[in-house]
Amino acid sequence: METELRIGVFVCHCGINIAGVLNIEDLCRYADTLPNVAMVQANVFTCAQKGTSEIEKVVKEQGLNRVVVAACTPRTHEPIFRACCQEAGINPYFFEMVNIREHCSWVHRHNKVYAQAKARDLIRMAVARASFLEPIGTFSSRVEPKAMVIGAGVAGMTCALAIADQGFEVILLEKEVRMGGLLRHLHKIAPCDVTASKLIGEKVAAAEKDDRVKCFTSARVEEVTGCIGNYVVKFSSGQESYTDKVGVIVVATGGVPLEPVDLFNYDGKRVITQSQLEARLKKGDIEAKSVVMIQCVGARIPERNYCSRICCMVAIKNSLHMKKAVKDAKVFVLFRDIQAYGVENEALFLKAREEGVRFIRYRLDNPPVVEDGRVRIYHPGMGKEVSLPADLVVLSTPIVASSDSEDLSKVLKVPVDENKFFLEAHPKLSPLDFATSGIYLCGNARFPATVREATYQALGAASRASIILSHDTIERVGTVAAVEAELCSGCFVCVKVCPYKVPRMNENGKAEIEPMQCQGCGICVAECPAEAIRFRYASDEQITAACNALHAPQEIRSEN
Amino acid sequence: MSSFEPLIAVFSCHYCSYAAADLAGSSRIQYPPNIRIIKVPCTGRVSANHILKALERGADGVYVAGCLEGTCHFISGNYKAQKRVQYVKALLSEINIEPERVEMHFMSAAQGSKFAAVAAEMTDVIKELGPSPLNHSRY
Amino acid sequence: MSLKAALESGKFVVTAEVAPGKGTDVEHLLEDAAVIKERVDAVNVTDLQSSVMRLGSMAFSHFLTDVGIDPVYQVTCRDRNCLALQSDLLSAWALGIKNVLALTGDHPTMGDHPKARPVFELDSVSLLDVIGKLNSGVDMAGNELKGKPDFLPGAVVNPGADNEAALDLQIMKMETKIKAGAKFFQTQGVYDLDAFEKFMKRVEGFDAKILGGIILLKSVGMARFMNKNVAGVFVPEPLIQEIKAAENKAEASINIAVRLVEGMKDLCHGVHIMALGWESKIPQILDTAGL
Amino acid sequence: MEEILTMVEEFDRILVLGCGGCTTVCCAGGAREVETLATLIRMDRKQKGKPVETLEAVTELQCEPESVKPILEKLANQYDVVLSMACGAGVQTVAQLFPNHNALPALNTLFTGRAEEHGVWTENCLACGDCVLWRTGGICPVTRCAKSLMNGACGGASEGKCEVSKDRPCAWQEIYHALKRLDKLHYLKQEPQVKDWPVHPGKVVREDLREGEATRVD
Amino acid sequence: MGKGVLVIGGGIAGIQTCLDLADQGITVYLVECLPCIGGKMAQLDKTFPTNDCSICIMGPKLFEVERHPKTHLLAYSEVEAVSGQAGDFTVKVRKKARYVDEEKCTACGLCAEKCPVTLPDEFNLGMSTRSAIYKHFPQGVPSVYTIDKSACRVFQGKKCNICAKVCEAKAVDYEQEDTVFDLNVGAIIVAAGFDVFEPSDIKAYGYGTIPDVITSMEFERLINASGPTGGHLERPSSLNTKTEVKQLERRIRKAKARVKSLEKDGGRSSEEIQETLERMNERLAIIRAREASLQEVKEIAFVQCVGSRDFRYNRHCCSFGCMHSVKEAIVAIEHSAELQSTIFFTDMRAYGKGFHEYCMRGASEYGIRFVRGRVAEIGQGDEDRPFLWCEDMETQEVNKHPFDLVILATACVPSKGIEKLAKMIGFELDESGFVRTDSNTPTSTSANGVFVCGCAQGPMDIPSSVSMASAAALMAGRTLKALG
Repeated sequence: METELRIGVFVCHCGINIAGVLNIEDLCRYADTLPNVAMVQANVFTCAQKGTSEIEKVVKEQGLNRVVVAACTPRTHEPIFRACCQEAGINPYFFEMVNIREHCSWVHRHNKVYAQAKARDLIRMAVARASFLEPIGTFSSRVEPKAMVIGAGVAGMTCALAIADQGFEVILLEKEVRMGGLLRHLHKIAPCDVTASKLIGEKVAAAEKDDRVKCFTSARVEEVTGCIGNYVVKFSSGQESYTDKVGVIVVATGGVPLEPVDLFNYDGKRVITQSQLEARLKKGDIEAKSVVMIQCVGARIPERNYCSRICCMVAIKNSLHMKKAVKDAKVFVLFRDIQAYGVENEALFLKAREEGVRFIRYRLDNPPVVEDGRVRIYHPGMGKEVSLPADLVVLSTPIVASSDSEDLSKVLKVPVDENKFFLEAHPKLSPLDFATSGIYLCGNARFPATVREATYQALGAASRASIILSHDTIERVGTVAAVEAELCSGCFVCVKVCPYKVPRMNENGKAEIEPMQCQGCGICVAECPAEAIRFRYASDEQITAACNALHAPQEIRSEN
Repeated sequence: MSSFEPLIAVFSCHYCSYAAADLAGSSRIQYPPNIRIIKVPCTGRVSANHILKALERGADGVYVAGCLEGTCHFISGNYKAQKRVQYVKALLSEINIEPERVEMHFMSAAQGSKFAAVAAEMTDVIKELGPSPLNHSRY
Repeated sequence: MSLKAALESGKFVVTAEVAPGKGTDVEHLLEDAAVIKERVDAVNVTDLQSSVMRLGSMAFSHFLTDVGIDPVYQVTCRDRNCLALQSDLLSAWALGIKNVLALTGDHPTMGDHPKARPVFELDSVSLLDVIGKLNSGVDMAGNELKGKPDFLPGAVVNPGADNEAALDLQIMKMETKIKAGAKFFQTQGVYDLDAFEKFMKRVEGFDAKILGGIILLKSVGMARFMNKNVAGVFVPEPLIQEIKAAENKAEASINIAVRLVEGMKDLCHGVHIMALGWESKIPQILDTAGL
Repeated sequence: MEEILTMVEEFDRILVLGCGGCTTVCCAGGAREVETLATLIRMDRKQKGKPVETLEAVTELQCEPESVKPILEKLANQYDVVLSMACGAGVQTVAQLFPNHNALPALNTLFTGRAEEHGVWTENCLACGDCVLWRTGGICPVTRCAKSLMNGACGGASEGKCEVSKDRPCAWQEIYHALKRLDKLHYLKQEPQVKDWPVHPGKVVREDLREGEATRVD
Repeated sequence: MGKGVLVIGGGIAGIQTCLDLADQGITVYLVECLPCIGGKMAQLDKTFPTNDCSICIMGPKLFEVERHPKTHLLAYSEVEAVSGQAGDFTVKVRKKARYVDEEKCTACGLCAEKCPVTLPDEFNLGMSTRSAIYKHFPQGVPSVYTIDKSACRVFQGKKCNICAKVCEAKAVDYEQEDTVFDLNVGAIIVAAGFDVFEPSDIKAYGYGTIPDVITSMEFERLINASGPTGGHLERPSSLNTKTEVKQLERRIRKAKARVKSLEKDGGRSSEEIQETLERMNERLAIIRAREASLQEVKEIAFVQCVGSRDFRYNRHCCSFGCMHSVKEAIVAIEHSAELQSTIFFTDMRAYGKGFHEYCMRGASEYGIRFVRGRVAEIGQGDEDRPFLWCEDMETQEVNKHPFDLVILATACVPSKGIEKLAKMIGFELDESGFVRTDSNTPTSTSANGVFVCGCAQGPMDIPSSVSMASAAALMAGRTLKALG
């Protein structure tokens, strides 16, 4: 028989965040009546050092073996309290959190009576669940000190070189025949007028020279299995197929400028895109005396509802180059909002205006009309429509996700957003990580970025990747599913339902789940017809206990 | 029956709907106090039995709140949950319990207002249906 | 002239078909049959067509013999095990029925008793084999009969199979059926003469007479219904449009049938007209087609 | 479900007995389903104001007396009726071992099949005792042809699907393709086949496996 | 790797760079001049475009910095001198005396409760008060109290010692002194952040004279649940009135008590006090009436480009002002559905991932009005409502709009200390005063071994700061490997 359950319940005032609505004293009194509860305490700020050290102290003094904290959201505070349990000498998973702030006091402010009842219920459910908590340990596995970077544009190459520079081997894959990405076709890079081909040429040379970087062109990722520290990657380059092991993967697959088919009379000759303009500028093959640039072509519209971030600056940069290339050239930029954010960009925008580039604003509901040799536009300053001469019309189109991003997202099992750009773990605080640990992203694959931004994102992703590579082993917490062989009937259901294809049948006809690969979703657990899969983190017993405690029992029944 | 305040169990996934509930909280969006969240790592963890047990143990309604379609942190857990909800609905009609008492909802972590709206909607639906036939004694 | 004699004579044979109804009323059916009595060589009697429970094929076949029509007694394997089948065949012979069309039969799920237990102990091929055995004076188990029948066994084939595999299967099965004793074949409804011609080329030299099947298209709705619900029948869209466009639907329908009959004259040994209640139109069709 | 509820109507203590064998594999009758059924029964009865006690257990193989006996003996006197979530064989094992208890079937045993994909099973064998798979490209016409035809396709298939259901491929067309792949199409140009429908033996005895003295063969 | 890295600045950039380095196994010293780390992000209520609660998502990172075995958190400290070169810098750090023992303090807050001194609370931008012994903000890390020497009675030679008396942990130590020590590091990362432009420089906007004209940062605190109003959106003028009522009531109570005691002691009343009392009562009546007629905030104006994209102040764009205002407009409406937000902008710079969509949602779901136009002047109108003059650039019309609250989206300017740091360490600044880098090596300063990330390099949003912070960590780690 296990030792007697001794649950400690800690109720947080959270200043007035909770205490302003809920009667904390009542909650404490109530919690005290629940089965297995050994002691109850209230704190003003449980998460503050005082609160946590108090928990540690009380757990030790009172010999508690389960801790329930009724406070705010576990999404931010659970780690703190788990650590606190560990400090106090009990398993960090002998901890359960009740959210009586976000889910109660803050959302039922005007309904104190019911809020109080709800808080009681929530605490009762948590205490019930706490009785079934199980200890969870950690385990570790070796890290393959090698990275795979997918995409050899400026972001991918910068990232690969940076990882190699840390002393790790890098597999660099490029789907095109040549490395270099979008920059190969560009002219100069703002604001310092760096020649794009020179910049990218140096990187290509460096990558090819570096023994630690193995470059593969015409490459495709075929299959990725395994998990952080130990990904097994199958890829092809031309006709050859390869299989290798890497510890981390960086997605730097870039994007492509939208081809403005059927927009503004685009014909690739007199009506061209900014990239086509750059190609002409690069060749010195340009004579147009009067150029009209149209911004937001195919962007910031209902079907493609995002701003592509960099096109305004591309247009401004190119308008300056036009001014340089053709004497007395007239350049008009028709825009909706100029995205010259920050210091450098705004300065360049000012410079363009000083040099006589004319900026005319248009509204989405009244767009410019491209006619033969002219562009008609409503001029808000003049309050009437004007017709601008246009030897050349240049359309600024957004960067869109590369066509294969969805396929790759499936191979890597990482998400893309509604615009098919790869979706980071958290838009604010984990911009370069995927939710799947061990996979990172940078550059246009994430969202359109300038060379500067792509570069620091690439270095940042290299940093994130190096964190894993710099350790011989990684530790993981055992919040994973495990098969109880004696109950397994070998039905293959888990094998089939796992979205990550982790479970396998072993030679005894029993399912097996590799804990390092298990992502801990619990899908197989819920599906196993024999209920043979244990999931200590959210076991059937725990969930059922919470269900059972939805209602206050007529009489408090002691479990033991 | 106007005083009937239903008890509704919500299975919320850690990544989206629980976060949405948190957001509803931090945005102070007020909603009826009838729901009780049971957190799971993914709605794919919720089995038909969990839903049934919640009903058996006194919930007047149950809903599973998973990530938006196509954005499940675990790829397909929300769809699995949706299927199980369908299955439970079918089982319930066999024992003459309104299948509308059980529902599947999808929402993102950023949809605090949707979380609140769904909570309100479910509360209305269950109020309309009245207490669960299993709970007559309570009211 | 009996069907057997007609077939042997080498003339272009015409058969028609009647379906007994649900219930015991047989009078009006006999009236229908009487209309065509002089124009056809035999009349098939369907055996619970489309798995819908009806009056039996044997009884009605017997009535036809009474009015001087040579019946083709259709027998399916759906509802009877081998004991019942053999017994029924003997009974039929005793009642004066001389032609048997051996069919597997539609599945009960397609009819009005979808939960009826299907038997299918024998299939069309093994049924033909059994008929051969009975004709030779023994039953399936090898027991000798006292008095034996001398049936003219026939079978069906679907030349309109919609893919190569299905058609191959049909032709191979047709060969097996001939091996099992089938002397004549009535085909499923044909609408595409080109396809039918190709089919006939493939079965050239088969030792059996082939009667092309013609189902009268009574309406656009019926054509669409058959395309959707009747196994093995496909009405091409131009024919449907033809009827749709016509002012007199019945006339259009007859015209189509006439064209089919005329087309078949040079391709096969006869036609089998499934009028589905429009028996009265058969003489007109035959007249127009010059038969 | 209604049927089950009627079956157990008059009982107040029900043992829902699952089977860890084949039924679990088919996602019926495993621990999970046992729990579901027990819960549903409780809910139904609670609703009707006639609460019921349920016990849940799973035998390893319910058709195997050795597996059933200890479990039922242990639970003896705690239940009035056994609701067996096993195949017919399992139900009958229980009924035979404990003739004084009611043993009720909770499942309708449909067929012996194999898993096509998760959640989809196909009937593949009727245990007909006269296997023809050798000449049908490994595709069983007995179970997979709606009419169990032995001599090739009927004329009812359209677009390769059975006349009975559009979800069901025409078995004979599949056989055709299989034989074509194997270059054995000539198997189809066969003599007419009459299927031998054997009398179900009811019992199969293999003396070599049987316990006890060997019968002397002189 | 013997030597560590010095990170200057404990905002989100500094925190991220610190954690990346520490996770790579490198020793990091994080120096923050304020009593707690968190920086500007900690002051924000929400973050765009997900409306995540700022401190909620940041909180765990604060703790991680404190708990990580490889980090040395030096809050309430300043860098005084730097010498040496890449791979071998000697940094002199002054750890300011808190007069509270960090080890002993349990942050129970009793000292602050009993402290008799009140002064404006910097974290809430002066909209609430704190005591002389205080914690920078409730969730602050390290979670300890600090005595503000300039305000504490003890340090002014007055009688007090209350905090020391009430502290059960015996953590208060008036004798504590600054400690100055040297750190030997291989690389330095400057993450000194930015300052908010002081809008009182723009006289036409009336900031500082019109109470209901505030900065966007002030608005963050005003709607924050742990802010001065507990998250209830109130106009500062209303707040002032309410505070005044409370103060007057307190004074009247005191005066009455004094009158009573005089009557009791001497059997006479002081006419002088009676007179004052009457005056106070009259005043109370007036402001009580005003308090009774106070209106909830119904209409808010957001004024963009305050001090940015403006030749008189800063030419550069603040990068996040547009989104910041859209977010505040949305959050405001989420607080009160009847509220109308209007944004007066130059260009709507919604160029980040999900930003444009966010603006569209703001317009369609929250009914935010977007008016393209630069605000010329803000004045105090009737009924104590500020008004603003603006030319709508779409219609060319000049209009006067009254509002309940006007929020200035203030420019992002270089932090005050950056110039001093630049001189001390030897890196260059650009024309705008941010740290100069080039786009090929966006985190490298002109000084070898010195890197930069976040808004010290130029205005940028949080994801950019975080990305750049990781990049700077990599570069610093690389320097250590090569030279350290």
